[in-house]
Amino acid sequence: MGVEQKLGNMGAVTTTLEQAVAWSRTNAMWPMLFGLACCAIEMMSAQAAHYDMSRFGMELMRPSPRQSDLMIVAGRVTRKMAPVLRRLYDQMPEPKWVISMGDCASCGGVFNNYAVVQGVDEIVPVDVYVAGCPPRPEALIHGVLTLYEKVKLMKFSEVKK
Amino acid sequence: MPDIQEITIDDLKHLVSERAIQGETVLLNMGPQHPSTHGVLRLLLELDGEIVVNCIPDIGFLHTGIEKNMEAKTYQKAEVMTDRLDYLNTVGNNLAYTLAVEKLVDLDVPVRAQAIRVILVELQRIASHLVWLGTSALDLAAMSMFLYCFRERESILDIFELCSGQRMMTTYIRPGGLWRDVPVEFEKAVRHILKTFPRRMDEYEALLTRNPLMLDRTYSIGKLTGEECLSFGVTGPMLRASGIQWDLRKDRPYSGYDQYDFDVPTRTEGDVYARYLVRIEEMRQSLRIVQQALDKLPIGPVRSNNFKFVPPPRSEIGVSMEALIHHFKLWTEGFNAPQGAVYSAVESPRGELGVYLESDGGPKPYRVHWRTPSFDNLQSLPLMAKGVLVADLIAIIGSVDIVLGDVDR
Amino acid sequence: MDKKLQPILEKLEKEIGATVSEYRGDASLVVPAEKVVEACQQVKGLGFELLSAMTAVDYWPQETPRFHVIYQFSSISRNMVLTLRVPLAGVNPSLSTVSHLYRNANWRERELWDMFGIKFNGHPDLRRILMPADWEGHPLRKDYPLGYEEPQFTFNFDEINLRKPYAKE
Amino acid sequence: MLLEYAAIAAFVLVTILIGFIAIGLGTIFGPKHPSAKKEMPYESGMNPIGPGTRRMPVRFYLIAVLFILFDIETIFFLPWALVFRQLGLFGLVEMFLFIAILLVGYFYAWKKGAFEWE
Repeated sequence: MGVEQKLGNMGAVTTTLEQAVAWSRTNAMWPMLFGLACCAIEMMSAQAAHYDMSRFGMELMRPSPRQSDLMIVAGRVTRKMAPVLRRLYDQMPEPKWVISMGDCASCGGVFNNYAVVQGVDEIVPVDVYVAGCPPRPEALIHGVLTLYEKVKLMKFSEVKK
Repeated sequence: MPDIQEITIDDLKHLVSERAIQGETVLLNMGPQHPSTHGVLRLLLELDGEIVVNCIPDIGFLHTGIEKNMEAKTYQKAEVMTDRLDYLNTVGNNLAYTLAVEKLVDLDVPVRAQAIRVILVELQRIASHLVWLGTSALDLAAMSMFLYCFRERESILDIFELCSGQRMMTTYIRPGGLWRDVPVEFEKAVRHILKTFPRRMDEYEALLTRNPLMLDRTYSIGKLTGEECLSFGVTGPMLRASGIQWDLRKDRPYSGYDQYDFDVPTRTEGDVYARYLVRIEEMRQSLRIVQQALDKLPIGPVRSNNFKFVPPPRSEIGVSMEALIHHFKLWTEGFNAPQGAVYSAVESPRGELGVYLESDGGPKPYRVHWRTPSFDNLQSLPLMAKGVLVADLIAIIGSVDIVLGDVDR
Repeated sequence: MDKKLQPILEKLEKEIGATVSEYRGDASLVVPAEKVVEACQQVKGLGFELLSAMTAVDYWPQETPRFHVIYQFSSISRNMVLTLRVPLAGVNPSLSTVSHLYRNANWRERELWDMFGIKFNGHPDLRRILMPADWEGHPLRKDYPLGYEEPQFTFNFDEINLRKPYAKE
Repeated sequence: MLLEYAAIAAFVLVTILIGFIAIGLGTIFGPKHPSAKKEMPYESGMNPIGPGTRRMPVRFYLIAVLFILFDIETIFFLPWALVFRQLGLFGLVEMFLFIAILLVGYFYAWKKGAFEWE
């Protein structure tokens, strides 16, 4: 972050600031509206009234990468879609995270052939992998909560320069 | 990882009009990541202000090579691939594939299994129409419809989970019948839906059908005549909304559909509003079919006892030697289908879903081609999109009801 | 085979010299490659308004008719179904287009060009439709490898981890 | 006399301050890793075709002007609504006169087809 490039490690001051920043991030992390295949339908059910991902701060699914902090890769990534996905990841503002939802995004899943990229971590750095084909909405929400744990532990000093 | 190809105007010269080349009209990508393309569809729009002069669809962003992958799997294992094709109609895909395999190996299916198949496929049709209603109403800014429709869909997915343990990718329909019989609570759960769903449908109709906002956005927009539909190979609700009554459940019945009486809703205007009315009426007809199928649900086995193709039940394996041999052979090597080619089609919520299955006598399908309805329905989009406002184009895409897994296979 | 199809098959057999065969209750005609457009015109005239499906099969080791292009027609007015099979040679297979008769043949022919490498002369816009534009090879041919990649399990995690191209930030 | 305006001045000051604080914190503390790809215009994941700055059709400008016209009309309702009670009948008639004048402009624009897109 900008502040730690300036402040560095100032003990109590930065730790409370870290907690404040982590609190603000985990309570309003907007995912990018970006569904590829079957997992997108389960992501829609997770966003809808019954499972309601908005309880965890994911109120809105922002269509454009400019206003989203989290990219949920929901579905199989094909060879033709891979450069587009990388372009969208590059166009997201800086504190950004990636959840690879479902087996097809995590490791190619059922499709081990010429058309599918075997795991989206060959294209974008992934923070949390959610298993399942498609993962139940609760599994996706569990993945989101694990991501929140990871965000909470982020220290200023070790941020990517 | 290759970068995105630079597309310049001159290699689209044969597609776009003269004005685009001089730079008068704008070439805009309604690209793979767009909230209202219902998946990773890319439309290259040639815009003159808000008017769409030309619309060039570019598909293939979800091409998973399912047909090639199915050639490397045995007949039973290949069925797992079929769920991922049209992921809103997974039980319907299983049925299409299973009917093709049964036609190829000439396998009989017990009556109870056929009735349960009809119930599940009709419930899946309602669930698929609900996702269509929810998302296309969301595109027309009716936010609450999305939440209502997905609330109903949960009750239907619970039934699939009841039978097969999986909400969407059930693989519950197997060649020769079903994976196993339905649990005891199945009838009560389906009765609950039959009781509550019609009232919910009236809520949706009250919200949308005579809503002036909806009428302004959908009435006489994206018109298609019957002949244009047929020349584009459009089937399903879009064809029936243009006045041609062609429903495979009625005209070429399969899996016992001729026992149930239901009528096929058709309209003549052929615009977005007519497709909306046809799909809403289809949901009610599906309820009628489920009602009749559930009332006359026959008692009996759910799997054919031709153990050359159907794995024998666990109880018999310990007892008889042949059952053990069949069990072992089927699960290791699969059954050898006779040489030949078969085409069998079912009525999916989007149209005629056909499977061309060819076998060379081995345990693996030699060639599986999926005739998917969205592939042809999407071809009529450029015709409907000419001279239309961009906002209307979004309503038209919603009414075509495409699923990109269906289009790209 | 249903009775209504009988006169149609005789008519096509005489005029186009197609050979009729029947399997599991469905009739299919084998038509020589140069007579495709004429056969499709005849079939369309006989009431088959809908070209349901159009696909191809690759009998790879067999070189002479290596490809079979299959047209699947269905007639809505008279409720009939008919299959047309066209054998094609293996080296640069080509066929004349029927997209002027059935407009949904446009994308289907583009798919056959993309997946099998069968050229369609007279097609308005023969580009790849499913694969990326700069893709070499035609995936659905039998001699095209499936492209299997070894999945990462616990026992071979480390070796694959070394050569797996992880994305840099 | 000046004191009455102090309230409005404070109101304007606070709103501007909030605006600057929100944006300012973002720019100061936010991490900045600009890259060529991030600067490119976002066109749903693809490369934009043709030059960025294109000739905009004049109809957009027409719609913008009409919007501003009627938007400001609604802004004038706000202060009127506050003192609506004290003004009594005079205020009511005055406001309806104001609306009537603008309605004339509205029907003129409608007649001339400014709302149709062609």
